[in-house]
Amino acid sequence: MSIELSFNNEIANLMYATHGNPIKDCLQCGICSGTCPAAEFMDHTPRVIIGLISAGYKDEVLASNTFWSCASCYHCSVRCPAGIDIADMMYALKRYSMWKGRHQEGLIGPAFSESFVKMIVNSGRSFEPLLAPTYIFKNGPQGLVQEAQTATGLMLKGRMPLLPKKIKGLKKFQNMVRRIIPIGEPS
Amino acid sequence: MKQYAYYPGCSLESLATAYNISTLEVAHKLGVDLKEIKDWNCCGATAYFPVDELLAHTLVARNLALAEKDGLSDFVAPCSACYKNAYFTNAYLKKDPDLAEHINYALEADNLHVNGTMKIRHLIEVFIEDVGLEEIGKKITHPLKDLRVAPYYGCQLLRPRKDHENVENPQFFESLLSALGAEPVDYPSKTRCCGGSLIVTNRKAALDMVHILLQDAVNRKADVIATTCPMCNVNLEVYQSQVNREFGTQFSIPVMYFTQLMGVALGIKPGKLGIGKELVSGEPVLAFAY
Amino acid sequence: MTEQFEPTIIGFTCNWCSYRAADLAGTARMKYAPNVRLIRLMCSGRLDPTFVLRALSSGADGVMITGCHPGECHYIEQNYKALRRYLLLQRVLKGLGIEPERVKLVWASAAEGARFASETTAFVEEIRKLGPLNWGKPVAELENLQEGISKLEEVPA
Amino acid sequence: MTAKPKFAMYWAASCGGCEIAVLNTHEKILDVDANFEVVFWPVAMDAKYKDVEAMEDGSILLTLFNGGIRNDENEHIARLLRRKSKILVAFGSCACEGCIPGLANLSPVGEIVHTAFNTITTDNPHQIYPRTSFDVPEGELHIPKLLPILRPLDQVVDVDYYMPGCPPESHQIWAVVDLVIKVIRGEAELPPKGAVIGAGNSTVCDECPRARNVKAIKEFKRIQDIAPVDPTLCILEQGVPCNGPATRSGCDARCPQAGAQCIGCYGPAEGVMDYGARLMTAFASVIDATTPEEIDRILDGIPDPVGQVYRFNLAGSLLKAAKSAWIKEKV
Amino acid sequence: MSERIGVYVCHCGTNIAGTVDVVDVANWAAEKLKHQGVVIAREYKFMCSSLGQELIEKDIKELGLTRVVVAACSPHLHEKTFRTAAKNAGLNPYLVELASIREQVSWVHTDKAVATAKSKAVVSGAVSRVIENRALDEIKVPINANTLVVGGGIAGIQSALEIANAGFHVYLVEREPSIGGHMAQFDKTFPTLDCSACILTPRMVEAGTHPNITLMTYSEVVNVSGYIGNFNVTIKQKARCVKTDLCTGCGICQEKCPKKVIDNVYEAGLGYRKAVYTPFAQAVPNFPVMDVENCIYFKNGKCKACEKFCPTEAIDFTQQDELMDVQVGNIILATGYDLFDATRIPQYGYGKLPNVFTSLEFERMCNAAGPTEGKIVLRDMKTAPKTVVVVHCVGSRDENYNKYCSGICCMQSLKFAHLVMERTGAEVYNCYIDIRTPFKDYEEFYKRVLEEGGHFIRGKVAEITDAARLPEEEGKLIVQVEDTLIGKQRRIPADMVILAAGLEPRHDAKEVGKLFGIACGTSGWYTERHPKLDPVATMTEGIYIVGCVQGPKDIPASVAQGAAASARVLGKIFQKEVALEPIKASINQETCSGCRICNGLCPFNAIAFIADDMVSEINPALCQGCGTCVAACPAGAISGTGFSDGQIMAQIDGLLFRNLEPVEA
Repeated sequence: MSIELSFNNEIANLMYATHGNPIKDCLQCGICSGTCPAAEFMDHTPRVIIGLISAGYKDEVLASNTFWSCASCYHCSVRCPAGIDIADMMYALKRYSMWKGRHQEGLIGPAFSESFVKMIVNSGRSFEPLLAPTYIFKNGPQGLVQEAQTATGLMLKGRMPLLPKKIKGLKKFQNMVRRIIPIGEPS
Repeated sequence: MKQYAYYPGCSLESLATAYNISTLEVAHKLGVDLKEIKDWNCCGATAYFPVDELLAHTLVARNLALAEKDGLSDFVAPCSACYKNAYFTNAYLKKDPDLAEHINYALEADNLHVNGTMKIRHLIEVFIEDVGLEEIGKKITHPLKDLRVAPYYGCQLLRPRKDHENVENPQFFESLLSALGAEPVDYPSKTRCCGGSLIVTNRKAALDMVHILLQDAVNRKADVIATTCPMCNVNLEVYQSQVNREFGTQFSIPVMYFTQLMGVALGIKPGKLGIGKELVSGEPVLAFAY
Repeated sequence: MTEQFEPTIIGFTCNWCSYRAADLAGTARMKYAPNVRLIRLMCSGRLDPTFVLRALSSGADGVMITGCHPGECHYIEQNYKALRRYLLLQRVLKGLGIEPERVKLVWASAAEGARFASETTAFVEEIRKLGPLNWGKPVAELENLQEGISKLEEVPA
Repeated sequence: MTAKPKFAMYWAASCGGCEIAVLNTHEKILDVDANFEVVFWPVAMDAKYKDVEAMEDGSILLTLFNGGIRNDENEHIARLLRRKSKILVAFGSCACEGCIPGLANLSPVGEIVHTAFNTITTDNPHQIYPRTSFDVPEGELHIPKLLPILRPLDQVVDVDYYMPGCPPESHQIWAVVDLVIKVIRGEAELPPKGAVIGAGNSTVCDECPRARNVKAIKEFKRIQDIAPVDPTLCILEQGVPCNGPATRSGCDARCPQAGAQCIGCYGPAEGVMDYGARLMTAFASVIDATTPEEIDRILDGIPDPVGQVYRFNLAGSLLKAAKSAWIKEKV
Repeated sequence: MSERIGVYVCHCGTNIAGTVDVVDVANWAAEKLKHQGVVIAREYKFMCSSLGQELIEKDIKELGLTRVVVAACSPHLHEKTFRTAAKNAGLNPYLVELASIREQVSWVHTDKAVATAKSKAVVSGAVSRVIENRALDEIKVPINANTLVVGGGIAGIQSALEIANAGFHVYLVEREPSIGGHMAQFDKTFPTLDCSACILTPRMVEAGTHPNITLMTYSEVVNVSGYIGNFNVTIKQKARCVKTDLCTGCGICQEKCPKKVIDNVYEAGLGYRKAVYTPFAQAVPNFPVMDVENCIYFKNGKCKACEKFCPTEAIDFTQQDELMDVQVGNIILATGYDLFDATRIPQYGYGKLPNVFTSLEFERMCNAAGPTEGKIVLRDMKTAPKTVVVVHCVGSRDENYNKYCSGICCMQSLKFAHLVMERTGAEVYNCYIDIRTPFKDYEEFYKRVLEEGGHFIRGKVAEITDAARLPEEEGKLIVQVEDTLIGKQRRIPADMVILAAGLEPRHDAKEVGKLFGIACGTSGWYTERHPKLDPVATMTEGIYIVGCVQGPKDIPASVAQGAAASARVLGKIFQKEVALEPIKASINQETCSGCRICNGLCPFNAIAFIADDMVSEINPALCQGCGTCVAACPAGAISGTGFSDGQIMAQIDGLLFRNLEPVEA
């Protein structure tokens, strides 16, 4: 027999280190959403998301851009009167939607995170210069121009090494990663 | 002399080289011995957690393990994001044995083992707590007289830790600036997020946040914004032009690493502090010192 | 022989919380292991380690000490004193070669009849696993003695 | 003149300190000779067991028996002297409660033998162990057999009085001998059987001159770890586990007066069933903490709890006494 | 002599007999425990029935029983019943022992054989124990008819008046120069909006002039000893520097005093007072006190203006603090609450942003006798606000500060909203999590404020800044909050913000609690004997708690508790004496070594150390009988009645059948 986990518990289970911090305790006071610097860019405020989770509205939650708009500034987390680490919960939601492969169209976040991790797995280091341009097109043509200007500016200031660094013990490093997530042999 | 395990983090090797060199210069001047961790890896900033929490912790743990292996007690990160990651992974390792077990299983593959016994410090803590403001004050040769500095704490230096003397209105950065002879500016958004982690994924939101910060700092007549984190720095500095374009503003306020300001006050040559690498020139700041 | 070992356990309860918990377990007709025989004290703070030693030395295989939850003591804070004695007593028992698990401290409020019942049953099981109180394996000691003595005998001249 | 009453003293499993303590009564020792006929005292004079066996039962008035029962010889003489004596006194901590030799009860006897004859500090290349009997041209020689555990005198024979201390204070010894002399002269009454003589009813603190307050200990330390030790303040209050509060008075608080903590050689106070239990509550009571973690941290300051609370009393303790009974049944 | 014991096994219908072979148990006891002195063992359908009791009484009389064991239900049910029965038959009630074979055996076990065996053990334990029982007599102590009331707020005043009016004497002790407490600072009281002063002042005056009340203001309790009926209380009368017997309260000294001091207590920092002052016009008593911290004379030895002008020469700079002892039988604690310190939430800007006020400040502002004569204005003391935001739950219902709901803030905030609208016509926004209006006419008041046009935003305020982003925000306070009902983050520009700060236990509640031997709960409020059935009594006999010391509550509730406690006190007084359970500990002075280990163990301060004899002593009336000291005495010098070592050791042996005669193998 299998037990049907409530959405609420599914998410809680995704918060490993904080032991599924108590989203059940939410009293819907809204201080998180009142605090959130990115609130106006979210289709649901963080409070609503918690409400939706507790009410089991999985689809609505996965369809929202809220957690992808979270800047992980943890301001909500420190102010929450119920002691909920909301930012951490946003991460959990990101993981959830990535694993389910379900998220709002046209979001950069998911793809970004994925390639960011790929890069790190392949080199052991992250490398902004590579990152940023990959996604400029998402910001439309004039975004491209801006980015280009910024980039050249940085280049001239010698703040953009041309080649990404790699760590020495890369092989072992990747073996280590393999023990947690299945990654293919590095190309 | 006490030795610290130094974890520069990726940005300090590319966009934030200035932070790195100024850090090392100042540390040297103050007799803080920073020993870079051998073959450290990226801590994942804010981009791992969306993929796999355990992996995120493991990658951080690897750096901790490397540092522990050197038998040093303090792990120092100049980047707030790196600091926050290290701080919490370390804390969880201590209080959650089976998390530690999972992680160590993975670390085995790299012949490493982590105990979570390190004390995780942000660079600014080390200067303020270990060296001490008095000590720093003694070594000041070029006080930053009348320089109005907006101290920018950002997020992860303070949060989600709640045990700071005051998470919402901290004062330690201000007191450091005063020790340098500068005039700290009290402005409302010193702990407000700059949107660093959104700059790529949600440019619009990020620029809006940057805009608010710059506006507040400028409204309170700051000559310069001082940062404790490469991410914040890049956001506030590199993207100023884009903010101006987006909101039709004319910001051109220098944004410097606190280590650069310390360096100047300690009489280190600007060149050795990476001053000149910024897009919004820091020259005006130097005028106060020389 | 396969007959399972039925431990004899002495339980100490405080008059205000745990004894009432036992009463509640009764009125609620909860079933639990019959191996524990209770002694009522006014407070877990009354528990003198001598009682435990006496019980163990008079044939009990285990001792269960119960009291109000920390902070809920009828006498304000006396159950903390019980806790301190208990922790030291366990260390001493260990030193004497008696499994410290044979003495267990359980907090149960007057409302926790169910807890009282389940903790009791659980404890009985633990003791059953440990087997009869064996004075730190004296049988082994006797063998050792033979061996020691025999050593005394069979030494080359 | 009528024959002097007979006096005997015997030394079983003990260090001999008790005998020295008797000598420490100085010239008073002569009064013993003056008032008693010393019939058996292996340390002081030559005597044969068979001579004692020859005496008629109850012919010895006073026997001071020191030492615990460790081997079959001890046991034999204990029973013998019991038969022959009117007043049998368990003399000194070993006879009363096992004392230091009693600590051996923590280990199986085989292990003890092994340790004694086969450790790094013992050069025993041929693994030679003593034998309980072997032949010599003159015939077969025997040495006593070790018993499984050491037992205080009263676990073997019926004891009239107990005289604690390691060793008993000389002035106390004299007081007791003096008392018996008075009794002989009909000038005094004997205390009720089973009484503890040559000691007080309270505990060492009663005689300790140190100032004491309400105690709240945040850390237990060894005395050598605190410098300087306050010469006027209660030692326990200074964080050193001092056994004074639970140890019978009578020694004039010698150790605390000399600046060291009491280690408990006078055993439990009047009416106490288990000495260690009293110390456990005593120490537990002064701990100033409420969380198990904190309490455990503080308790770590007592590295050897058993040695701390049962140093002199292990063989006499409730559990070990029960154990000896248990073993008797088994053997 | 050996005891004569009767054992009575109850069937309790089938409750016991259904699972336990009661007959077997009785026979077993009669036979196997004979050597212990069991002379009769009976079983009976219902021991607790009158017939069952008669059975016991009869045996006591006819068989001359000296001990009785009843194997039946839990002692908590019928111990009293059987003890009384014994008493009726002339046997000391404490020589009866109950063996619980229902709650602990028949109801919780199913196997009859096992249950019967366990019952035998329990009975055997009780028999061995009862032999060691000793006859005990209830301790009766006379009740001193005087009462001490600590705290002169409305709750304390109420208690004092109730008792005084009943004709008994009361000592009313108040820390501040005047009684009245927080209520004296308020303007209107919800929900009826009648003027606080109008209803409180008469009570204050009554208390101040009542022949049965000794008013001790500017005083503090420094020591409490004794026990119910016989407390000895030491009170410190702080130096007033004013001879109260000469002072007429004319107020000239205050007039003439040149030293202005910000009044942080009564005026909540909004107004000023002099160095010699009465906190407010209607103060009771109305003679002033000298604030030596600020008095110029005490600073530099000059001035003495007050002395010069005092018509009755009542000023006395040489006055010293005085200690006095009073004897009382009961004590009522009404020490009230502290207001949550709003500066602990920096993001609300209190102390930094001038126009952020606390509820108390606002109360003073509304008060016609207050610093602004009731005008609602900004810090500049003139500009009237056009928009006011009231922030609810400041420091309440919040893991980071206080977890509990402060209860009164909702109604208070509604009152503020009403007053603001009434007096300034400004727009008022209430930012709340939940509006809680549970009591009489409260919800109606909420309705009224809604009708008056108050705005309500459901959301916990995130932060308050003066950093404008939009033109309309210029020069305003901006309150950032999510309007949870529309799911939008809003920034509300306002001229004035009122923080409805929560209630907190007094900063020194813990120490004061120790002084009186009562405990604080997890949130720091004093713990009542029972949260529902005994809310004003405490675990310490003769000490009661009323008003906010027991938890946040409004005026009606405080007054009700004040009255309730005095009823309890009067009850005790009329009893003239109280009976104390004879379960007590006592110290054998012979064997006590004066090690003082027990001294720290008694939370009721029952153990005293007598330095002269170097021994400790227990006050039987203070002792609550927990037995902790008995278990702790390293010299075994402390013994406890009712639960003596002998009784418990015997019971252990009995339970383990060590009391049975050794069977010869």
